[in-house]
Amino acid sequence: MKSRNPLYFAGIDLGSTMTKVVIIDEGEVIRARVESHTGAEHRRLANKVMEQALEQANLPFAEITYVVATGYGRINVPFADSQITELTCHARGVSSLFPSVRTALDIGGQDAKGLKIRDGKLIDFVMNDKCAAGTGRFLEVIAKALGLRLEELGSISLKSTNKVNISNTCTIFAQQEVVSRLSDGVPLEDVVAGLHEAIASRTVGMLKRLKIEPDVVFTGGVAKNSGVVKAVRENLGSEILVPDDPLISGALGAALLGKELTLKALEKGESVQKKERRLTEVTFFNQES
Amino acid sequence: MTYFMGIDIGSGTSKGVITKDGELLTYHLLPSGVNYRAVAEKLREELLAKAKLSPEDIAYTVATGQGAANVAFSDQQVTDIRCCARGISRIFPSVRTVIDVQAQSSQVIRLSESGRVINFVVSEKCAAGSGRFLEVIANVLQIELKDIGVLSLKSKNPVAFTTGCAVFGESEAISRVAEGSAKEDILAGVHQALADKISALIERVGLEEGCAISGGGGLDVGLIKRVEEKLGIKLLMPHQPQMVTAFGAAIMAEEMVQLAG
Amino acid sequence: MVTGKINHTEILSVAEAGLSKTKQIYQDRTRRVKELKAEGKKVIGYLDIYPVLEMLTALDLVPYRILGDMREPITKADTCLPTVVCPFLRSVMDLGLKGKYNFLDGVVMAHGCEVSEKTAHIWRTYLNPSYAHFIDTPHTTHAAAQRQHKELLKDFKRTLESFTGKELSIEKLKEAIKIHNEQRALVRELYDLKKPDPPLISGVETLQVMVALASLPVAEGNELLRQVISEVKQRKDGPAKKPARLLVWGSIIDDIALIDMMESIGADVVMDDTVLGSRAYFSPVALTADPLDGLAHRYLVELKSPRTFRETVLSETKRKDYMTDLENRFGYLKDYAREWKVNGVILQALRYCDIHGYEVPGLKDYLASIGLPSIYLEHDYSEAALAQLRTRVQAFLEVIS
Amino acid sequence: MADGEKKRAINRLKTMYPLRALVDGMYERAVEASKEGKPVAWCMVNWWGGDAVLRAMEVAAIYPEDYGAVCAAFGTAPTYLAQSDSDGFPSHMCGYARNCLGYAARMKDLGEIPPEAPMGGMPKPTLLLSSGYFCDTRYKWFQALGRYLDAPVWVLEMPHPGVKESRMEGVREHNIKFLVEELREFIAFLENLLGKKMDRDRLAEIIDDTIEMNRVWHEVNELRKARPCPMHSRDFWSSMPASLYMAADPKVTADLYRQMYDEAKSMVDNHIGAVEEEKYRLAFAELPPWHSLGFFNQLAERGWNFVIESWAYHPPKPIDLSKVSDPLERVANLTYQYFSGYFEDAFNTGDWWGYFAHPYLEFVREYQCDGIMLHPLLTCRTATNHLMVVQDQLMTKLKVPSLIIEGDIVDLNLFDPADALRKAETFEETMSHYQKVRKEAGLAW
Ligand SMILES: Nc1ncnc2c1ncn2[C@@H]1O[C@H](COP(=O)(O)OP(=O)(O)O)[C@@H](O)[C@H]1O
Ligand SMILES: Nc1ncnc2c1ncn2[C@@H]1O[C@H](COP(=O)(O)OP(=O)(O)O)[C@@H](O)[C@H]1O
Ligand code: SF4
Ligand code: SF4
Ligand code: SF4
Repeated sequence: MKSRNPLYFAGIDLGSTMTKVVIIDEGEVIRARVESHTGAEHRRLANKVMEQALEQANLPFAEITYVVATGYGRINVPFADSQITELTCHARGVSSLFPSVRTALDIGGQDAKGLKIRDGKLIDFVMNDKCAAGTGRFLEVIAKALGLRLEELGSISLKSTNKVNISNTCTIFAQQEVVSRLSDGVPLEDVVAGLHEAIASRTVGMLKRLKIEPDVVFTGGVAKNSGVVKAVRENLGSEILVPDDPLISGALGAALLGKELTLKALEKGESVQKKERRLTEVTFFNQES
Repeated sequence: MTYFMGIDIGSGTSKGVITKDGELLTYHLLPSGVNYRAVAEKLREELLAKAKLSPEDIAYTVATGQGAANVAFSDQQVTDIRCCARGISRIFPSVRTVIDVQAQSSQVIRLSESGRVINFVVSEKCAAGSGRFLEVIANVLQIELKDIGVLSLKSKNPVAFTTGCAVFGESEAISRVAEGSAKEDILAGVHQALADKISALIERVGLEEGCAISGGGGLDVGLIKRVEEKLGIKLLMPHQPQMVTAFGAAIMAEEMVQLAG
Repeated sequence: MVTGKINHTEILSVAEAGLSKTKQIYQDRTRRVKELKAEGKKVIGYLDIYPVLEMLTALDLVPYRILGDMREPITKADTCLPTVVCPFLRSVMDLGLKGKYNFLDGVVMAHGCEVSEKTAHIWRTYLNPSYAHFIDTPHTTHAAAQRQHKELLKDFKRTLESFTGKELSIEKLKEAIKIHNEQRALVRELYDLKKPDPPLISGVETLQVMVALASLPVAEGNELLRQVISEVKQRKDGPAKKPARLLVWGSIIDDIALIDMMESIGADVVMDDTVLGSRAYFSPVALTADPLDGLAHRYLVELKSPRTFRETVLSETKRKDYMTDLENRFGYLKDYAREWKVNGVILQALRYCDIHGYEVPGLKDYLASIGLPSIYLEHDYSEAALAQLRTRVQAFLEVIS
Repeated sequence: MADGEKKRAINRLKTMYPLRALVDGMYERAVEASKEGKPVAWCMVNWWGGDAVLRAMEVAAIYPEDYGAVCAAFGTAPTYLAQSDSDGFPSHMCGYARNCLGYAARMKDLGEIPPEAPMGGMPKPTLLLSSGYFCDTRYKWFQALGRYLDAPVWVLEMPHPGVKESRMEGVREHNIKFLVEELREFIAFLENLLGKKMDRDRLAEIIDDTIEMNRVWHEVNELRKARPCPMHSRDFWSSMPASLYMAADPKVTADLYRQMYDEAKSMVDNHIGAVEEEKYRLAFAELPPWHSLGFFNQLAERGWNFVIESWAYHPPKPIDLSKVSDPLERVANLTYQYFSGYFEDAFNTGDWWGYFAHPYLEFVREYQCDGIMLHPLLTCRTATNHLMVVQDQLMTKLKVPSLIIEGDIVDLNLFDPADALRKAETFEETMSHYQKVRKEAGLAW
């Protein structure tokens, strides 16, 4: 093969809560990983997150061979070469980390998904995206009300010996319930553990709609929360694997899929000549509507 | 002893009234907070102080609302649906349907000439169908609750909410702001979404002439307008919509004494 | 009068292209039947695919299929059908209560599924049409059930005769069967045009044709089909080649939105097995000496719908074999998949549809056994739900590509 | 009461217990039969025809519908539901069906009756007797069981005429003929499957006993028109399975119903009601919340007596079958009567929905109910479909209000007792209001 310029692939996962960018090279070595709150502003400024990643990788945008956008806002990333759903990207990302994976649970900010994976490929899935209960947003809302940081929820709940039962399904009413439980004198760790149980039992219930086969991987931002990890493990009654960096499996998968697409094109002798693309602001809503 | 007390411990706000000879003497409201028992006591103190009465002057007290069980000094508990019907009927004798928009749910009640409940429906326990949705959005937009109605009326181009969830609705509102949508358009969108939910409830019990609105939602002219448009009717508005249920509780107290004596 | 010839071709002037005609009818379904009504014809609404339309046609009644409208919020039906039943039928009932079907001179409904049975009676009571008949279609193909079905068709015939004051002769019925069979053959021909890659006609266009057929007297429908077929054969601007060729199976789809969504994200819907598609048309009626025999047999035995129970013949050991059972029930889908070169199957059912819901695991097993990937989607007959389905469909397309 | 013990809010009939035991013992008897190598059928309620044939052929019948309620009560349902979910059955479908599918899946995995199965479990069936009656689930479910069981399925057909159609000349005749032919085809199928002939005399005897059993059971329910009503729905629910499921020889069952008649009769004679002070008489539609029956005690404390319930669980209106000699035709007529017994009145009042909503009008009128409690179920269309119409008609025609409490047959979480009680309390006011309205309208109660 003629020597050619090195290839780089970027995956951008524009999630409802977090925007994640991963850049890899041909050897699938991660050259950059950036995460940032999606926030209302950043939704538009996804290009900024991309710029940070380029800076980390020390590459100009033009050097990126292929960009795959995924996540909730994938359709609105004008500088991406293609859009792939977060389901496929997560499946790909997770299998690159754990080749033995057959079932994955991904809990993100706005939805929860169950993935069936065979030989690194997505073969079936379930998802819930209608109600905030059972998603990361549930924890965000309540953490905020309690003045806690998301990062500390896990370790707090691990102290619990007697988790409370949260009777309200609705996130907003659960928030109120939690406040009143605390004022009744229920220890914080028991309340937080109750919240983790609530989210775990809901999502595992959904996951069970797929025939669960080991290995089971738990990914997505919520997998960073050790309390939920514990509750998911208990609800499943079996071991689960958690990536070191569960936030980025979608973006990583996107980058890997970008690589596959590129290599396939190269094999067919099609050019990987990048089409004209520019890092522009992302818009989220149809302006005409 | 012709004084009666009605206490309505709601999920957000607690309301109390004292009536004398069937007329409203005084009322008071406090945030419910998390200690219903304490707020009930406080409410009673304030009411009695305002009316310059002592506890013995109150012939009978009826408690209602979701925290009714915590009102230690009440003589009787009655459901908020009945109290609301009784209250509105006393205020507007011609009313046959009342839309009660509370913080945790919305309900539609059909009532008889004498204020008896003849049919009712209660919304699901989902914040997207209750007053809480408005609070959440008002908070995001940093507008005081009392101002959202008037502001919403200014909207010419309500934003259509794509989600049926109050939490996702909140994020949507935030993005809309970032995208440059006007606050009034966002509010009007929320009012529209809520009006749609309310009208679906009304369809289930049937709409009759003479329809009033009560509960905290009755303070919101933006919501009222959207509901009126949706139903194609005019809603009757009590001066103190939020107090209707507590007032009804006091009326119930009065009735119970009459029945017993 | 059943002549098979068109006397009133104003709206179907040959000059106008078949597809744009189709689109017009799709958008304004009632126009043609209202004209016919003005001419003094009687229009009979029917629900589902079990009412035997040949009888209507034979008596010169205009059959008009009652459909829902997923773009119209359901506001009136709550008082008579709860939210845990099929949203399509709720929509149908809602439109009925809103007076949208007041132009009908009568209705015929059948025991398609349980909710449609209830809907038949509720419709009749609340809307009080001057003619209403309910065909209690049996659930099995037992010999007794076939005999019973024929009796039921005789009952139907009697009520029609007394409604029209005319006798339904054997000859007329045979003639009607012929032109309905002609329509079935033409639909086959149309579906054949979906076999090439890319297909000559898209899924969206096909559905529009099917809705148009459900809104026209059968002879006019046949004419429209001929026009569409000849136009489609000649045209150069057909659908593009897409990576996925889908078969869509399941509950009724009477709005193009769902198919449109699929076709807009990289799929061609080349085949379907739904009641407003191939399922309604692919089995012709055998011409029997007593035409009722052919009709009774076709509607009960030949029509392939999961609402009719078919038992698999027992093996030597008098046990049943699961795969044989699946082959019996779903074998025709294998043929579809082969002939239309399908590479993925979308199983879709309206939420709360029991008839289709119970089939899902078995059908998935069957499709897997013949190497076809599939996905199950549940939806609630509303536009709002499409956004959520989009990601699922897209992910499925990624799975199969 | 003399010993200071708190009186139970509902007076339970003593004669109910043996009837319940009859049904409860059904599972163990079937397991026993299965061990002895005798044929076992999983069977849908078919309103007597198919069941009589099974009994005459000495096939042990068990009823997965009933087993769904058993699993809900014993708390094993969630395990089976989760199994069915993971096998891909949509979760909005019938809770009993999903429970059974999950059970069958587990039984297939384990190769034996799952150890946690309550009441001895359901042994592996020789055949599945499904039903075309009422509900689509009841044949789709057994068909879907093919995934886990190699037993053949027979669907017993039942005609479902509309009210108007049923009155056409010749319709009754062809429907009865259909039912009879269906039974004949079923018998032929069974004889082939089991390789033996049916004892026709035995069948005739069973059918006659069944007819008699239904007659007595009907008489028991007639007694409930008395004020106060001697038998609460809870007792009805406990004793009705014995008539719906042919758990025992119908002769035995008929005797037990006779004893129940005597007990209820003596209560009526002594003006003793099922609840202490009968303030409100209610009807109930349709399937009860099996796992929250205690709720009815709370209502009984408030003076609510439930005097009549879902017509589908009731025996047919009496019909003279003395002129029908062929046993199959006798049972066909009984079943057809069960379905269409209310059609005459429905026809005369123009209630075209006939069987599924009209009986409530008759019940509420005859049992003089102040209200009806409707229990829409998330996972059962059949018991929910018509409730809005029932509500509307009862109000329009009889000025009787409905209380709607949502729930499910197996999913405990959907029934919220606190919320239900709040609604019930409010509803008392509504019932009192309509007592007056009915009086003004000149209605009898
Ligand atoms: N450090 C952390 N500790 C605990 N939870 C976290 C942390 N970071 C993110 N999360 C959770 O992850 C969610 C976002 O997950 P993500 O997979 O990025 O979702 P999305 O793609 O929808 O933005 C948040 O809602 C939050 O609950
Ligand atoms: N000043 C106001 N203007 C507009 N809306 C208001 C105002 N105050 C309260 N509300 C609305 O009323 C709701 C509370 O109603 P309320 O009947 O007091 O409920 P609860 O009894 O459950 O506390 C709030 O959620 C809000 O939507
Ligand atoms: S229940 Fe609460 S979290 Fe769920 S959709 Fe409603 S508002 Fe959102
Ligand atoms: S979609 Fe299902 S429930 Fe609805 S009419 Fe069709 S078969 Fe019946
Ligand atoms: S009637 Fe309801 S509970 Fe019974 S089988 Fe049918 S769906 Fe299930």
